[in-house]
Amino acid sequence: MFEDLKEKFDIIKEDIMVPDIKRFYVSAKNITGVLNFLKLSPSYFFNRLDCIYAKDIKTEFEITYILHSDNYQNKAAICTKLEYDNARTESVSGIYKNANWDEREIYDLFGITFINHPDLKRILLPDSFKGHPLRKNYKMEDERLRWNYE
Amino acid sequence: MNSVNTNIMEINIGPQHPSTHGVLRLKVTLEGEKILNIEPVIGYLHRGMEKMAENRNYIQYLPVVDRIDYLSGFFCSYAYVNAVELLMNIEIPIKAKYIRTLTMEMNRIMSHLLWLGCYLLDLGATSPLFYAFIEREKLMDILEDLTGARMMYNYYTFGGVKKDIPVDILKRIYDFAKHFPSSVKEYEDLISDNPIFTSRTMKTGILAKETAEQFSITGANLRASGAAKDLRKDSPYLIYNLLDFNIPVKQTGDSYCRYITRINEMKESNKIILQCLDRLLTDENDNEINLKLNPLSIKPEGEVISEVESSRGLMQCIISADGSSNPLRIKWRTPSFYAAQLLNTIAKNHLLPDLMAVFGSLDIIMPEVDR
Amino acid sequence: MIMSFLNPLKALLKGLAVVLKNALKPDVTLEYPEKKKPLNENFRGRIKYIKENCIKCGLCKKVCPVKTAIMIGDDFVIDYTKCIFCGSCTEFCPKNALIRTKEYELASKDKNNLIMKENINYGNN
Amino acid sequence: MGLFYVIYLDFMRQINIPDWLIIILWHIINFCFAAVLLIFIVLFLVLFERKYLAFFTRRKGPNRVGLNGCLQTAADGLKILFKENILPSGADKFLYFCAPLLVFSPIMAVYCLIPFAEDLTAYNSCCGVLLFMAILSLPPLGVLFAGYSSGNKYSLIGGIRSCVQSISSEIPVFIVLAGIVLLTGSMNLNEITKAQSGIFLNWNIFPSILGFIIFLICSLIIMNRIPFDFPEAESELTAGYNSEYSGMKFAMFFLGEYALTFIFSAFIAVLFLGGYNPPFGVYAADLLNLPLISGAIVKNIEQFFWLMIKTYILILIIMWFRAAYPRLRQSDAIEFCWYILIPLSVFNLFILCIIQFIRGCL
Repeated sequence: MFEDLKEKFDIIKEDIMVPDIKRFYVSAKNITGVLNFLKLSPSYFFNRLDCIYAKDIKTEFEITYILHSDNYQNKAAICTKLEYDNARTESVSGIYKNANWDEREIYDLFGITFINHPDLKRILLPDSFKGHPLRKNYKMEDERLRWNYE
Repeated sequence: MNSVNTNIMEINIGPQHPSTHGVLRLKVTLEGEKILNIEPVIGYLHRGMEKMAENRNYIQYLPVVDRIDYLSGFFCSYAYVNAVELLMNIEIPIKAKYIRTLTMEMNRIMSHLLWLGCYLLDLGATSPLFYAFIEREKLMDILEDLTGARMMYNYYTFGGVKKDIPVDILKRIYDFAKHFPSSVKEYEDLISDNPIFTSRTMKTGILAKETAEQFSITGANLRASGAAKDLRKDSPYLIYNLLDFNIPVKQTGDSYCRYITRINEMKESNKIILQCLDRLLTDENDNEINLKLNPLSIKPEGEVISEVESSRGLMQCIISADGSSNPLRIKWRTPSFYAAQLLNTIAKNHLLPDLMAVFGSLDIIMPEVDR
Repeated sequence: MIMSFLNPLKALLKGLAVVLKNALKPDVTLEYPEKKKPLNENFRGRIKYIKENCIKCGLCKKVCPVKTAIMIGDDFVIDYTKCIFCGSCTEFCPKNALIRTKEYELASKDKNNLIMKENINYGNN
Repeated sequence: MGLFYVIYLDFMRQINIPDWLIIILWHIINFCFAAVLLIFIVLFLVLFERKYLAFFTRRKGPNRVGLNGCLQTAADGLKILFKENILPSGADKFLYFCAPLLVFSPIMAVYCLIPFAEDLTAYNSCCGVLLFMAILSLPPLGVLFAGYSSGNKYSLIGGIRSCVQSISSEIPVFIVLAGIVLLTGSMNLNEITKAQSGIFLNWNIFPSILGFIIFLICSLIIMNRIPFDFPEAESELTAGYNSEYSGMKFAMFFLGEYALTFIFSAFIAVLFLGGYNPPFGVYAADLLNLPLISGAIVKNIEQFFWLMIKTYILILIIMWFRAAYPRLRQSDAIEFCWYILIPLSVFNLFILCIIQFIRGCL
């Protein structure tokens, strides 16, 4: 099914998310191209971006885009890896409008910058908040809030 | 002296405001009473649900999950429990599936009833709130006797449900389900044709199908725009493929359609409840409800997407596990988060009173937006 | 033309009738402090600790979602200011040392009343 | 003026009080009577509405203070007295203090115009109808001042809404009133009532049923009640024009609103439902053949009773609307006033002209 995607773009890795969702790893510079292709290409029609989530795997960040196609009733996941320091990638809010807040959330909680994002600022946390709490190396400043009883 | 633009007024609605359903803040730009721009500001109810998961093992996180959407906690609970079950590759007993379906549909009715009452309260009518809450109270009492709590159920567990449903509770649910359509009829009599209600809701907040798809809107909001998309039909989970129910769809996508869709959805949920009760009441020998897993032995590995059609739309729980006792990362995809984003698009160029009518009709609930 | 005028009128009158019909039904108010709803045994209220049954296995602490609510050292402590009454500890307790009670009126003027503390250091034994 | 006045005059002259003082005292006594009565009626109405709405929504309503909650509003009033008076920093002080008075005092004033009974009219003006409406056009101004002066945007919107709707609702009211004046041939409220004496078929509601409905709708707008309570629509404007008010100043708005509900209902009862006339034109006092003075007193009490009954029936209907209906959009309501109610009221006036013409011919 995903043959022409593999032809057109450089797929670094491919694996399967439970239950049976194909996940493709692409390089960060390709991400808008891949999503645009998957959205518009008649053999996929991934018309909905379910969500974007980031993941901190100690050495680098992983951003996963979960796409859904109403036409073919299937899902796909596109994953891209970003380096830990100065993580930045292209915004996809021009392709899927709901990515706007998703990317703001990732910026807020992980500190990943999205280039060309219309309104990149903190969303869940207050503007005065320091740090990005979902990073694994994040330490609470307030002693009382830390889970330190063990 | 600087010239001040006296036509345009910026007004803050919320975070403490009677009709923002919790703590949403809207920065609204008005010209007269016409809305030029809305900027939703969220995060006042952020509890760090995703961060909490990293500090807890799987069984510790389970009671917390109900709090993501406290009006319909079973959906969150199911999404999480199902995600772990998928990772561990276990199949739950058939009776547990029925019980989960039953309780989730009860929860959907409860959530819609609360929405109905609060929406009409937003529009200024007081009585429907109480009528809806009277019915909701019956369901809450039933669920309290079943699970031990009124909203934070903590009833599902990995591999099934925690307790069997006693027959007397099934009978109470049956009584409720038999009586419920007449209550819905009453709400419809009171509200549906009322010219004041229709003039407030019809032709306001029109959400086109294309816009809904672009903004990843799901659930009743999408179905009111003419797309018959429901996860329960599209890729049935639990026992939904064995049940007979319809997906209510409306074409126009205005606030009124969303209201009608939700009313009809309650009727369909009621039908599902009756079907589940049929099976649960007839088959009394089947007592296996739980696989009895050791709670501390749950150490799955892999990455999973678990989906559920919650009362507000598509809810996803994405767990990325690394084989330790704590999950590496849990992502909650909550439908209200995307519906809140929609507000500026569909409520623009309306009048200030319409903002509340449109906002209420989207059924946004803040704990779900902020997590 | 006339129907478009009469139908809304009919709906308005129907609304009045529905409200009136409901007014004739009995009240549903439960006058709380005087009358209370009967609770069944599943209810998750204040947790009762039975010292004799406890084997100090620490499972309750391991399943508690609010990590600081249950502490086991010399004393067995349940901090009700933090407890979310999820019922996990009573559920997983292997010897029934923790039991659910139906007590839910926990409001107190003294915070110490909300911290249950029991010495479990058996000393010589 | 009436029997009471004659008795009063006799009594005062016997204790040698100069004539000018007697007249001033008479008005002061009347006003005090009206004010005290009004406060009690309003306090009762607040409780009554809460109980009544509770009845519709299957609740019990306030039932803790006093026997079955009967002292609830007294307790609330006491609480309001002890509340801190807050002056918002951005407020226009003078207007901020004036506004509650401007809302409350006209409502008190029009109270004197209502003929509660034949001899129980504080001020029997020859153009009572006109005076009533003229004085009642002041409270929207007070609401506008309140909205403007509190320095709060919600209040401002509420104030402006109140102003806008008062303009659009008063025009149909005046056209309907013209019809009533045409029917009864007088602007004196007492005369209007007397013109409707006899059995209930003589009431103005029968020739002018359309006018009655228009008047009821417009009075809902003037009273700021659901489905037309735009100036303080709490789901949009939190509390509208009175969001920044507290303590007694808030109480004035609050009581003023209920007082207005009561007075306007009484006004409608006078105009359309025969005022203090009993529905079958028979007084118990006449039937019992009581002597002159006690007979007059009993008759007055009876008339007061009948007016109260009619007023409360109207209030019950108005509150019933509140239980059943949501709030309209203001622009719709104003359109409704201009496009439907004003043409209808002119039509109503036309019908009344014909009726009056036919009556003249007979």
